[in-house]
Amino acid sequence: MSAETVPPGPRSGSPLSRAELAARVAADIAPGSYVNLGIGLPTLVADHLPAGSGITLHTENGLLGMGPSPEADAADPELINAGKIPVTELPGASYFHQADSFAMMRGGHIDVCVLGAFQVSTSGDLANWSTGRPGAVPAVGGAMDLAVGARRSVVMMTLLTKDGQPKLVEECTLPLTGVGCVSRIYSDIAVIDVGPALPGDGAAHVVETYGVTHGELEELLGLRLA
Amino acid sequence: MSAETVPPGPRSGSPLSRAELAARVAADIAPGSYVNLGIGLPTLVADHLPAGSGITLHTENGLLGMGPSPEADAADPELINAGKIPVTELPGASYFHQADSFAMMRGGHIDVCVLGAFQVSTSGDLANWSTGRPGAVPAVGGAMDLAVGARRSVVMMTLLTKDGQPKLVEECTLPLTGVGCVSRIYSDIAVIDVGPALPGDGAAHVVETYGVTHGELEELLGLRLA
Amino acid sequence: MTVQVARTALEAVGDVVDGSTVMIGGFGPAGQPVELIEALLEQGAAGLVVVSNNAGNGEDALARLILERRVRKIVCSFPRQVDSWHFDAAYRAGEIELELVPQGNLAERIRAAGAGLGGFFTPTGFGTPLAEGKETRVVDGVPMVFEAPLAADVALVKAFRADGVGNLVYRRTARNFGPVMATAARRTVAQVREVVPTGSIDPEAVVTPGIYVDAVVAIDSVTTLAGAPAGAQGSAS
Amino acid sequence: MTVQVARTALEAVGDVVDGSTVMIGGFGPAGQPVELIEALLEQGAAGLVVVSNNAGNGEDALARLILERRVRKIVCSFPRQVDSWHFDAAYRAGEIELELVPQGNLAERIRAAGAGLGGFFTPTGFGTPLAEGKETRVVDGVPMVFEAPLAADVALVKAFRADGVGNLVYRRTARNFGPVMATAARRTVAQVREVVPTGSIDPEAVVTPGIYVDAVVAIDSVTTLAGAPAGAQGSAS
Repeated sequence: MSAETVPPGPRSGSPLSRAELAARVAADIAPGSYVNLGIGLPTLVADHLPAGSGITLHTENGLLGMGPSPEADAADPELINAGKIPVTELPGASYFHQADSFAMMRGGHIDVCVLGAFQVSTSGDLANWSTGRPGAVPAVGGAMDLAVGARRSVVMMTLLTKDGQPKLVEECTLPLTGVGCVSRIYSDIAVIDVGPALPGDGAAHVVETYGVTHGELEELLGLRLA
Repeated sequence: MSAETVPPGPRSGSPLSRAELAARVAADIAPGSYVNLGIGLPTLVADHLPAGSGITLHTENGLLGMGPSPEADAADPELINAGKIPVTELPGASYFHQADSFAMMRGGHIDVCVLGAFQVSTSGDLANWSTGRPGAVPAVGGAMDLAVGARRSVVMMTLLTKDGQPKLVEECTLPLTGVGCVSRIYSDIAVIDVGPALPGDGAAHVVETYGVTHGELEELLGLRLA
Repeated sequence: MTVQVARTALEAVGDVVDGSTVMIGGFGPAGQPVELIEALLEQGAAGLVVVSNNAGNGEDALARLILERRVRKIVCSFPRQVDSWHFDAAYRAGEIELELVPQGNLAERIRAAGAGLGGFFTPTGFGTPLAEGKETRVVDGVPMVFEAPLAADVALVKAFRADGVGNLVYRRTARNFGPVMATAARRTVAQVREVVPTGSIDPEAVVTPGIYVDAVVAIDSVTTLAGAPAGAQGSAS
Repeated sequence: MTVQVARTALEAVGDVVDGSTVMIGGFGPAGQPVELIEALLEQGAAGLVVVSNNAGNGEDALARLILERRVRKIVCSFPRQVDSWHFDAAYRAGEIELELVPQGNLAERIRAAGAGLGGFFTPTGFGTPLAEGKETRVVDGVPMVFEAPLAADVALVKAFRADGVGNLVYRRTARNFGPVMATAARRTVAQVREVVPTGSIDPEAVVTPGIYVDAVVAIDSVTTLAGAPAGAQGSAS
């Protein structure tokens, strides 16, 4: 992977499909990593981790060494992931209770956590648990623990909402999940570095674009990008 | 056991031997209790717990369901008690690590803890870890956790030092192990209730005496006793 | 004290009084002590404070406890689910109070209560609406929030196997909240698939030592404790 | 990351640099990683801060590390023992600094570091000389002391068995500090009696998940990892 800035001029390729995006995220995960994949879109990453990479999946409901979904007739209601979907255990797996599982996350032992998001700010703030709509029933689960716990938390999302609103923003308007916790966004049209570790003036840094130019990206987001 | 005050007049019996004292402590432990016996004198209590009482011994180095010392040739250096003496495991035993073991103690799950002491105050303060001598190498181990952790902490000791100084005092002069944590003292010459739960004016309350009168006890200790 | 090996879930649940705080294990259906909650439904206690990761699914026992308005307040990390309609309705009607706690803070607060600790500082939730009004401090450069211990009167958990002194082992991801909840309640009740003779669980593999367990009941399974008739069934259903 | 299956204790201990904080498991001799400490002796690092329940017995490896003045400071609950003469001499000569910590606070501070917590309030030690100068508060009527997390650069622990991904199980009361220390160090090294093929430790019975372990070495025992020659020995002695 190249960390170089895409030049503002020529567009590169076309927007990534969900599968291509998942493969793009997977390509950045180092062999031997311990990884937690958030529910929803991030779970697709599991299908793109290369065999023999020694990557181990953690699910916060209490399993390290999670394997793929079983055949339907082999599903075990007591062997599920954080999305409550049946999974399997791989050789070398271990089970633990919730306090131990979240200690593992919060203590910085998980190398990479891939999360979905409603909004991410250029300073790495994350909003992914509440739409902020009045009357909505709130629920948070492990989102806040995941956001601040892993050594590296990255977000995987479409860069715009269905009605074209940017999800990468100067400042989040939705209720926060965590402050300054996201370091990179993987999206359908660009990979962008964000967060407190950015060099220079703190402008988000475009790593790659897909089907848009740097200038078009700035216009779509209404942000100056480095 | 009677909780009535011994009348100041007639003496009752003679001082207890170490074995009699251990039996006296054991007689007050309810069937089914979880018990931690401190190192030294309190370990003798184990020999006097009635068979079939369902009393379970905890040792803070990580075992619940501790049994008696093994035959010498069956000693296992990896199966020891807090005094680092080989012990055995009984059916129904469980092992756990130090954080879990001390959580068990601190969380009030141990019913009774029997401790040795250098000094106990009438308000239940305990001093049992440091002689306070200048130049002495300090060591505390689990003493402070045991003192405050159990539902009921009692002390087992001779009531006077070898040179005749009282160990039950108005206020401890040695470095404290815990504040207001001891509720009863079992000694060679008297059983005495102490601590913040005492009724009335807070005078220590004599439960039984052995070979001394109530008046003699007050004189030996230099304290007014109820 | 000695563990009670109950013959029915109702007997195991015992005298839960109105207004009790009840911890209920489980992450979704995995580890949910369904028969114990059903016994609680039957038993009648109301005005309960429930501590549980979720707030019921579909028509399950916890959802019915909420439907019957027996739960005054729920302390929970993830109440809203596609099928949490009974909770949703009660919440929107203002008939149930919700204390929303991040899942890791929920587990750690329960552990703190069981471990006799007075609370802890955690980075989780700092700067979010769930930390509003809470004490904060920076520890080694990381901003943290103070979280208080969370104890209960009763814990209802589901384990896989118990022995005669209450030692528990769990099964797969059904372990989840059971082990911490068992430590944090004045009375802990475990429903299990089987009760085996004391001495037949490996002491190295015990997850919940019997000291934390007050009653066990085998649900739809065989109790093989010495003295108990083979095939003895304990079930609320 | 992937666990290193080392052939010798010296290789497993790796590049411990001068001034490192080193956690050493064990309660007395039970669980003491003797061969790893011997490798540390051979390896040469000095100016160490050692975190350990005891401060060496007789002429054991930890005692010799102190005798050689390689330990600048020890964080410890019970340094003074009948045969802790090397520590006693160093301490009386003012050549080793001692931070005395009640045993339960030691274990919990280590756990807090491994769990990413910023410290906790505990009743243990309140009102005693070991709490002097520390922050206090009353929680639910109980006076408490604030204790900070305690982390390390390296943890040396002794377990019973490891598999190829570093999962550990312990043996009896030798478990003691190993599981918490393994979580609190940037590098954790475990000496074990045997390394078994991945998949042969029951996932329900794993005590230390491999995520916490960076290197394992079988001491005076057989490594049966697929690919390793049967009878391969790893030992510092």
